[in-house]
Amino acid sequence: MDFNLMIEVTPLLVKAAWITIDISIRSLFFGFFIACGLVFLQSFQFAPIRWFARGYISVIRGTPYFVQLLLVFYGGPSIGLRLDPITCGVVVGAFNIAAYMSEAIRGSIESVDSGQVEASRSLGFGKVQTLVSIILPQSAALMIRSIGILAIVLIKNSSLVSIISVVELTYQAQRLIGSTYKPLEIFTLSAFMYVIIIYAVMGIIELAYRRAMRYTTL
Amino acid sequence: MEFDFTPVITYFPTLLKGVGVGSLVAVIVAFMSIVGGLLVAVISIYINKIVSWPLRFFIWLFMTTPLLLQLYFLYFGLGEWILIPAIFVGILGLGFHYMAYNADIFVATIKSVSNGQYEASRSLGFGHAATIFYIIVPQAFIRSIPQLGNNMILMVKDTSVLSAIGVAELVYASQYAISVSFRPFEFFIVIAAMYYLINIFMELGQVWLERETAYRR
Amino acid sequence: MNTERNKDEPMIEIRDVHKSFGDLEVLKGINLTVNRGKIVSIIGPSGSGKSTLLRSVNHLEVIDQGNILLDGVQVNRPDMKGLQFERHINHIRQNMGMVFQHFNLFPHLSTIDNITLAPRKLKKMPPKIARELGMELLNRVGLASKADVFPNWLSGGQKQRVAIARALAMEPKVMLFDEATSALDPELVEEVNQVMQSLAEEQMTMLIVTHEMGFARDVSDWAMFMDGGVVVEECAPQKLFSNPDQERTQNFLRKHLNS
Amino acid sequence: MNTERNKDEPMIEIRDVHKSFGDLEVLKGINLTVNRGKIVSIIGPSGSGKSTLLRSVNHLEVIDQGNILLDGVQVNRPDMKGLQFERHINHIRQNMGMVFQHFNLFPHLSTIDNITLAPRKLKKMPPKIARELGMELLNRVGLASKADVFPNWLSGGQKQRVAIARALAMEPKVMLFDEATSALDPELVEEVNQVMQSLAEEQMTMLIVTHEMGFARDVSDWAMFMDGGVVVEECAPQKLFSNPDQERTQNFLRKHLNS
Amino acid sequence: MVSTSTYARDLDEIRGDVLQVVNSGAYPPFSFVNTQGELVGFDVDIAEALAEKMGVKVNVQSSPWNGIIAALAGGRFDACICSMSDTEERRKAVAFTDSYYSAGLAVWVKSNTNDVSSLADFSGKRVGSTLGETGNQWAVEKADGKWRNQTFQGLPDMMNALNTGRIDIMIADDVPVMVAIRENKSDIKIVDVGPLPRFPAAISIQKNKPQLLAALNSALKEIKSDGTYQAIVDQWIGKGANIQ
Ligand SMILES: Nc1ncnc2c1ncn2[C@@H]1O[C@H](COP(=O)(O)OP(=O)(O)OP(=O)(O)O)[C@@H](O)[C@H]1O
Ligand SMILES: Nc1ncnc2c1ncn2[C@@H]1O[C@H](COP(=O)(O)OP(=O)(O)OP(=O)(O)O)[C@@H](O)[C@H]1O
Ligand SMILES: [Mg+2]
Ligand SMILES: [Mg+2]
Repeated sequence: MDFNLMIEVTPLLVKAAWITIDISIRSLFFGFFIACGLVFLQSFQFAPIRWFARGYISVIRGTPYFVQLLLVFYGGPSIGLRLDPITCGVVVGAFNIAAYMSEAIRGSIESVDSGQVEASRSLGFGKVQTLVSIILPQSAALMIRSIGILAIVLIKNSSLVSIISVVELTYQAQRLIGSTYKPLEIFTLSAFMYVIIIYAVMGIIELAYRRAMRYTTL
Repeated sequence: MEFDFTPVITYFPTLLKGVGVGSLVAVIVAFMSIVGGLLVAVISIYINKIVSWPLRFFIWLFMTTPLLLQLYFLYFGLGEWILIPAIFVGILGLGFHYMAYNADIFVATIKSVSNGQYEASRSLGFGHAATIFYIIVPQAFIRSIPQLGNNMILMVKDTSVLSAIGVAELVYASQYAISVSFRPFEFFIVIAAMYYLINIFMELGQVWLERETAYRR
Repeated sequence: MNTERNKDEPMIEIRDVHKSFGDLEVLKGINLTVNRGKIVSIIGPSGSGKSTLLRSVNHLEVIDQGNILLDGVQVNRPDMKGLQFERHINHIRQNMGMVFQHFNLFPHLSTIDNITLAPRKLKKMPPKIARELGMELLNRVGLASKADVFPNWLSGGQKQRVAIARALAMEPKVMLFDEATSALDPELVEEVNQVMQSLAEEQMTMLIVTHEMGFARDVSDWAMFMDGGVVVEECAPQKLFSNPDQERTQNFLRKHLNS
Repeated sequence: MNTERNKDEPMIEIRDVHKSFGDLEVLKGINLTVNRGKIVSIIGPSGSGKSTLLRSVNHLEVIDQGNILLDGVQVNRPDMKGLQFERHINHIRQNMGMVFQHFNLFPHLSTIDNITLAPRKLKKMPPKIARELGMELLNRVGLASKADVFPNWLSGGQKQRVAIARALAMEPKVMLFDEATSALDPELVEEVNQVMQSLAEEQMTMLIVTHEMGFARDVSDWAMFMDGGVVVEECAPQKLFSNPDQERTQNFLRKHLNS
Repeated sequence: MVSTSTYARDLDEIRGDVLQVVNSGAYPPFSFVNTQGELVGFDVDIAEALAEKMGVKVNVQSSPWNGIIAALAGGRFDACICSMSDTEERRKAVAFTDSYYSAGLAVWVKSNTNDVSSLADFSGKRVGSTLGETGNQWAVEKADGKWRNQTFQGLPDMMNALNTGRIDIMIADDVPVMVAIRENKSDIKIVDVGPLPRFPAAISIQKNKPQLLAALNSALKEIKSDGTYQAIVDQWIGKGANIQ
């Protein structure tokens, strides 16, 4: 192992890692709200709105992320949507992960016993209040787990944003390997950074999960 | 930009072969990651923490690092000692990767099965293991279907990462064709359509499973 | 006098209600009127549709045909849609307490929170006052000591009593009990009986599904026997439990009539 | 004669059993012996520890002190560990059917599968024969038409009957009923009573927790009244329900004694 | 379908702005990042020299190979100065300038390998090439079932595979490999298996940008004639090397 090289390139990789974190956090943040919107749309009685949400989820989950990136980045300008690469990464990332997240949220909500909903509704609670006071506390554990996985997926998938020339962690590592011919050193270093980022995320998930499990007395 | 789909037609058989390879990998990985994920979840919940610790560390490793790096380490890193063919490296890497994700889901859903179910089964004389197998796991599985669907749909598209180690799946096939023809968007659109087709089948499967299990909750 | 007149006002009206699950017709045209401040018992064999009828009154099952009225207001409103119906049904349900056959307590909330959640959120009752109300109700059902315990730690009878207290906390006009006393011992049944009588005096209307014939006879002003989704017989409980008209009723109550 | 002798063999022995949940001592030294082929009822107020006692017999609650014996074999074995205890307790439990207060049917299995799962997997009964057995049991509880329906579609009484059939399917030596008839109407209670009598004639031993005093009186050979975790009184049901010794029992049964 | 050419411009528009140039950034000595994180190399210097002659400002960026083709087709960049081989097929999709150097394929094996001296010796061997490059196309077309092709995402991967024995033969452009061997003292040697195709490396731009094409071509002529070009060659490829 060439430790001098590793020390030399660390600042470069840290900078790239920051871009990875930045894109991921922003995508996750916006993606969560879009996902909630999608879940909400699916509860509409007016069928075409439901179909729209289902169709969106189907198409977004069905097509590769990098194709979505390329189409928005290169197709966007022709409809007046000229995004810089990082913004494009955030936007596409958010709209992409939202489709998966809405399914995760829906699944968690459906895992709650229907008797609980009935009991709440029979007290006169509306749908929203039932969701907030009864369903969410009981489905939080599963929801946190499944959204947590998606957060991790999002961080890992942010490497695909390099295709629109964003220099994030993976692409920076590949470029440095291209010039130094030291794959082991550089991959180890970048793997280490991913471990730190994702481990931190896993820690947050675990804390949130433990909190949520307090409610799930079986 | 004008579109010219003639190169796509020329390379269509190669693309189809790519779909075939990708689907084969996906099917094996789906099986491996679901069964393995269940095993891991069950072991880490029910078995002594010390026994399951190495396993959890292994899962943790696959959870925290990108698939691409895992494949590189398995393919080139292990290359110093053993040469595993690329496609097996791909199946192993993807399999363990999604095993970790699925295990995480199963942990949550297994814990959400009420204790009364466990007791009812034990009181019939079923052992701990048999109870988990016949009673807990099926109920947990039913609750996991939407999240599993998510994971498996992600997984199908992640088969494209295998192109990095030279497995000739769909994206690999198209990369070659693109570098010859310089018609990227035409190919990307066709790739997207092909993945979407696969996805439709998977979604239909999920909808069917959800409907079949709706009254078993 | 005024109260007397009030007592004859219909509070719950069930008119020709039909309900099927797939091919299985569970309710085949049920009619029943419950007047304000009255206690009406529904008895009948297992699977005869009692729970389904009660759930229909609360609109937890959407009926296929017929009408249900609460205090003159139609509960099922196929003409209403979306938010409008949502507001309508929430309002209706706030006036209707329900105790479920399987209790359906909220496992993530302590006993007192199970009871006070609705008043706090729906009536904006301050937490302190809500807690006082909750403790009062818990006292009434003899569970003051279990206020901060979670439902999973409760015995069957304790759960049932919490479910009753939860439904009462909203001070509804109408209470629907599905097996209100199935998990209760004779002493508690007696107590619940007294609670019901005092509620009836306060003009609360009650519709009760029960398997305990003695309880049905003692507590109620009117009794209905249903079987196979139809009303076989309805009359004053004294008559139903001593001298029913229909042979089916006689058979069902044979054991009870003999004792 | 041989049978007579057998009848005096103790089948379940509960000796000085103690059990606490945290600070709450729920069982404070319970003693009870149930002989082979006998039906013993446990009655008592809500929260007195009846379910806990029954669950302790099945080792679903681990007792803190005392011993429980099934057919001379000790159930709780603090000396055994891991797999050894696992084998031991599975064997014990196969000889002990239990009907839970909340039924705990398996929601992912149809009615018939709920019943036949244990015989198929534990006794390696061929599916066909298991199904025949299951249908026979379902017939016995009047639910043959619901064989392929899932538990969520059953009414309360139907669930309870399936739970009984499920416990019977393993042909245990002993049955533990926690509120065996709480969701059943008088006709079905009568039927269950008959089923129990016929089982007792086949030498099955039964321990029943119930709130229905009439049922307890009619069905059982022996009755025990417990309150606050202790046995207040135990004797023949005729005596307990007509002329109990203890004042506590008299109070509890007042209503019943008066009628 | 949308037209995406709105972004790439012809020369008159670039004049008032910046010439956007792209390369792969992982192809030393032509384009790579040094350990300070700067994008440097032969292609970068050529781009800067050309811009100077054309009198425009320039911005050189990098993008992964599969992104480059999309970027060019999608018009996010004005020119790709990325050691791209000029082939007949590609000309259908993009326009190429005159060649700015000539890349030749070469065959490489481990130093202790002695049984490869002609194309016939390839039979039954595992042959590596870089996915999407001309070497890969050549190997795929020539193989015809006689040998097994294996592909890699980049030269480092492929050299690693040759070193660890995953492949027996490697086909790649000669200059980058020679530089890599020199820098890393790898245990690899070149073998002569007869004439292999050479491809002119050219700058690719979008079609229908005649002014830009003409300007690039004349700037290219200028730097070749005034010695700027040879200075860049001397710096990156080797003193006095001739790669035309
Ligand atoms: N969701 C459902 N889907 C299909 N069938 C159902 C459903 N719910 C109830 N049923 C059936 O409808 C019939 C009536 O059920 P209901 O719960 O109203 O009976 P019940 O009179 O309350 O009986 P019990 O006294 O046993 O509680 C039963 O045969 C039951 O199997
Ligand atoms: N897991 C537990 N944790 C703490 N307390 C418990 C737990 N289970 C039961 N208890 C308490 O133990 C006492 C006895 O409960 P048990 O279920 O044995 O009563 P029971 O006699 O069966 O009453 P019921 O007739 O109402 O079913 C109750 O006060 C109950 O709150
Ligand atoms: Mg019912
Ligand atoms: Mg109990």
